[in-house]
Amino acid sequence: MAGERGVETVDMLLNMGPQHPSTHGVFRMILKVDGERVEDAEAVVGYLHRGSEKLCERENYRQIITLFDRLDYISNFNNELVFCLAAEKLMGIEAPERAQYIRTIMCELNRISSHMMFYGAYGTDVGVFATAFMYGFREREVIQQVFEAVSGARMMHSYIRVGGVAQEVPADFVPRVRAVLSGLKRGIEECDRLLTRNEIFLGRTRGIGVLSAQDAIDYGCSGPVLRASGVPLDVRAAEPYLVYDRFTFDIPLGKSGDCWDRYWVRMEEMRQSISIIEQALTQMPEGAIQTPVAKFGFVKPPKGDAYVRAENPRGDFGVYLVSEGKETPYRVKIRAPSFCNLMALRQMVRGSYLADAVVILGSLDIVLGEVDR
Amino acid sequence: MPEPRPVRRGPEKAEPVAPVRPDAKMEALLKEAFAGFGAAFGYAVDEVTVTAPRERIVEACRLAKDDPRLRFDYLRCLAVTEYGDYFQAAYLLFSTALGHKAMLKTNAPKDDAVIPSVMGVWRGADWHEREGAELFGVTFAGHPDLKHLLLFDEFSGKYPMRKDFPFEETVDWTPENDRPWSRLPQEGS
Amino acid sequence: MIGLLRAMGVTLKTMLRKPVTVQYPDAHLPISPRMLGFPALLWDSAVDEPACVGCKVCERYCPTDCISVTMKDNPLAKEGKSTRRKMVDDFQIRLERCILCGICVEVCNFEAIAMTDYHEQADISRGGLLATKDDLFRMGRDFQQRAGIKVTPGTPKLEAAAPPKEGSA
Amino acid sequence: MEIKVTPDRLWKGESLLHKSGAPGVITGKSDELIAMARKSSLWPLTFGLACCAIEMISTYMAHHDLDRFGIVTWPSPRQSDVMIVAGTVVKKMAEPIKLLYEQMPSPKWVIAMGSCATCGGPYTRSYSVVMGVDKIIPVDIYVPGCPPRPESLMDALIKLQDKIMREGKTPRA
Repeated sequence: MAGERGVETVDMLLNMGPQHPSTHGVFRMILKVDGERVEDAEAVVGYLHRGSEKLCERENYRQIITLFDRLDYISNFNNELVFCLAAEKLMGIEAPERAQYIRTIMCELNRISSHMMFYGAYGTDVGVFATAFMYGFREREVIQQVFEAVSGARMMHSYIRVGGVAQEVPADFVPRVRAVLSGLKRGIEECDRLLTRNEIFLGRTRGIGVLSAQDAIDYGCSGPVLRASGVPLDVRAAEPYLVYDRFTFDIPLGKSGDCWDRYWVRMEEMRQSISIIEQALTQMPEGAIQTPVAKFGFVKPPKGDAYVRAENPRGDFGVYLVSEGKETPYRVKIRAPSFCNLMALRQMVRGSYLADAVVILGSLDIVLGEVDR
Repeated sequence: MPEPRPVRRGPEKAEPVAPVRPDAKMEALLKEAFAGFGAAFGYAVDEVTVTAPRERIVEACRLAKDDPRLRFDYLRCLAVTEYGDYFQAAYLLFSTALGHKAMLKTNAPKDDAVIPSVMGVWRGADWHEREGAELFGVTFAGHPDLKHLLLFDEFSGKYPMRKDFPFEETVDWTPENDRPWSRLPQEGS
Repeated sequence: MIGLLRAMGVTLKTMLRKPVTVQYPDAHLPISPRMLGFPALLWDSAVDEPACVGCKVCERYCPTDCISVTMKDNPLAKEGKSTRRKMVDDFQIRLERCILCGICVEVCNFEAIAMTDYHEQADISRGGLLATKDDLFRMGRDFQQRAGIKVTPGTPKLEAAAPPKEGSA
Repeated sequence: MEIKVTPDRLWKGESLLHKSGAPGVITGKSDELIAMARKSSLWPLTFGLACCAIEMISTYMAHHDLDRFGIVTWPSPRQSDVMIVAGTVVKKMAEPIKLLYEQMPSPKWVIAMGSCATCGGPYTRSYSVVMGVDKIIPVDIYVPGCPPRPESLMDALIKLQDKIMREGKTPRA
């Protein structure tokens, strides 16, 4: 085709990934570029398709928790929680109150650690090579040590059970979490100073990858991506699960739906999570941590289907569970937030500069483990 | 100093929680809205399910989205499930404006596994449908680009999520099937 | 100018801060007492026999099928020295496939298996990652000594926290 | 501070270097010296597949800091020596991994990190997972664990350095 000055131009196809330092895992993007402009983008996923949903059909409810740990491998507690909530919903039971508080605290801590991971990775995407990563991981490591003290594992906890949690928290749990929180407050401030108002960072992210509220809803986006576009949908507030209706917290909303808003929403969410944890620590009652059913793991939900969703760090993580009344579920469908957020990538990347494609992808904060399952 | 083992056998919650039932108002509303569809109604714990015939599923979805009383503008999930001799697609809906939820379902027999695509209603149905098509072999008629999403060409014609697709056998390590290259000096590739 | 000074101030402050790095081969990050390392078999030193009776429950519940167990009659039981009528004949854990979930410990009725703090088990061959019965007892005894676990038949199951493990540093 | 002694089945603390009398002077065969140079600047390819990648990143970061070992990540296979396969290798990813391995210059080493890369781990029964990266490329060190702690990975790297020294000592066939 002839360009403006009568020069013949051809569209170039540019392949990014599956091994690319800035694709956050094994993700492939085929970009159709016209000079520096991206005309179209096609996401190719499936490089980490491990067949978790199929494997769930042969394992019992206790064993499946280990598979759910490995879906969104940055927010393991949240994943376990959703599956356990789904099974509990089908069985019509509820975890004891103390267990619910422990779950809340762990999930919110995990949200912070996940956003810290995002902070580091996003800094790298924008060009602050290792510095942001170093700061993000310094905070993350402290949280992981708490996780290890509670569940015994740094990442794959298998701590939340159907009907409760696996074991009582250690004796020094409350003071320790409080100490971690006060450290985190300082850490978040430091991270904030490093990046948030940085002029180069603003230049790279302001007005880039704008997603309108209408589009975000239409694509089924959720989590910070949706809220950055100004839609106040947070499952913790819209359909309170656990004990979230007892806490007061804000839902940070973006204005324009650009990359900076998505970043800012996450930074604010960390502060909100800290406040939620503080409230939970004060309110946490004594008592049992498991219902009798959780002790032995012989979970057999009655026949039926249920859908449960919860607010993961990446958005609205849902499980559609179909049971036939056996020891293994009949069908588990996982609605992964990154999977749905990634659908909107094409819309956002179109028309932007090539260099911004990485920034936009980074701002979605995808985890391929749950995109591909 | 060993940390004492905290053994706590506190009072356990023995009384069963009252069964969760969906909102009666929602049920009445759905029954009224989907009156002309020949739809069946049911429950999925706390949600009302509406099973519409698959010929009219797009129409039903559009109604669910556009009806001012329902306004289901957010597709939470689209799950395909294989039952005995039919496939079921469940459309899990949510309204961001009104904050309520419902479940729409439709069935397709196995020998004619075609369900009309709802991509025209919610663009978010795109990848869910592609996934259902490659894992279960359900054709979503009208989808613009129904190619492989998660799998690759080797799986063409094979649908791993179906119940008759076997699991792999594990291969344990034995000295015979060990790969001895780790003990050899490196060679150029 | 002020910005420059402020930046220098940040640099100076960061320079004077204590590093968080742990010098690994010499030191180790603190290990939690509950840490899930590779599982190992415990030894009942009162009767001087393994606590495991080879009931295969862990083999059935292992999500990755990494355990294989066989059972035999216990010669000590005939002599009346032991209350265990059966004992473990062979026990293998394929550490390569173990995902450290702790299900085997949870389901064990005899307190015979425990998650140790062993985790640095890299090897140049997959064969080295096949833990035989002897390996497991060696790991288990070492861990038992360090953590001070005593196995007595008939004790209630571990309720909450695993006994503390001797991490370093 | 107590020194953690890891149970080591392979090498029993064999001294690999010949120390001469003068301080700071090491003499050895050229192969050994080359091996020493190689082992002291291992550049792993930044290449994370799944969950283990997070622990791998943790290892590079402040608390563990792999730079101390002369290990610097490199985003291109053309200049890397080590490939740390951190995560599940699925069939769709097998070809790209092979390609990456072939792009790396020799000598090169591969670490299979975590049980997925070693043998499929929790996904051995899955229809789309390669049961161990050693089905497609040669592996030098297997690290068990799911995911291995950063210390396990560092231990594996130290063992790899040992192995490189041993390769330097053994004459090539």
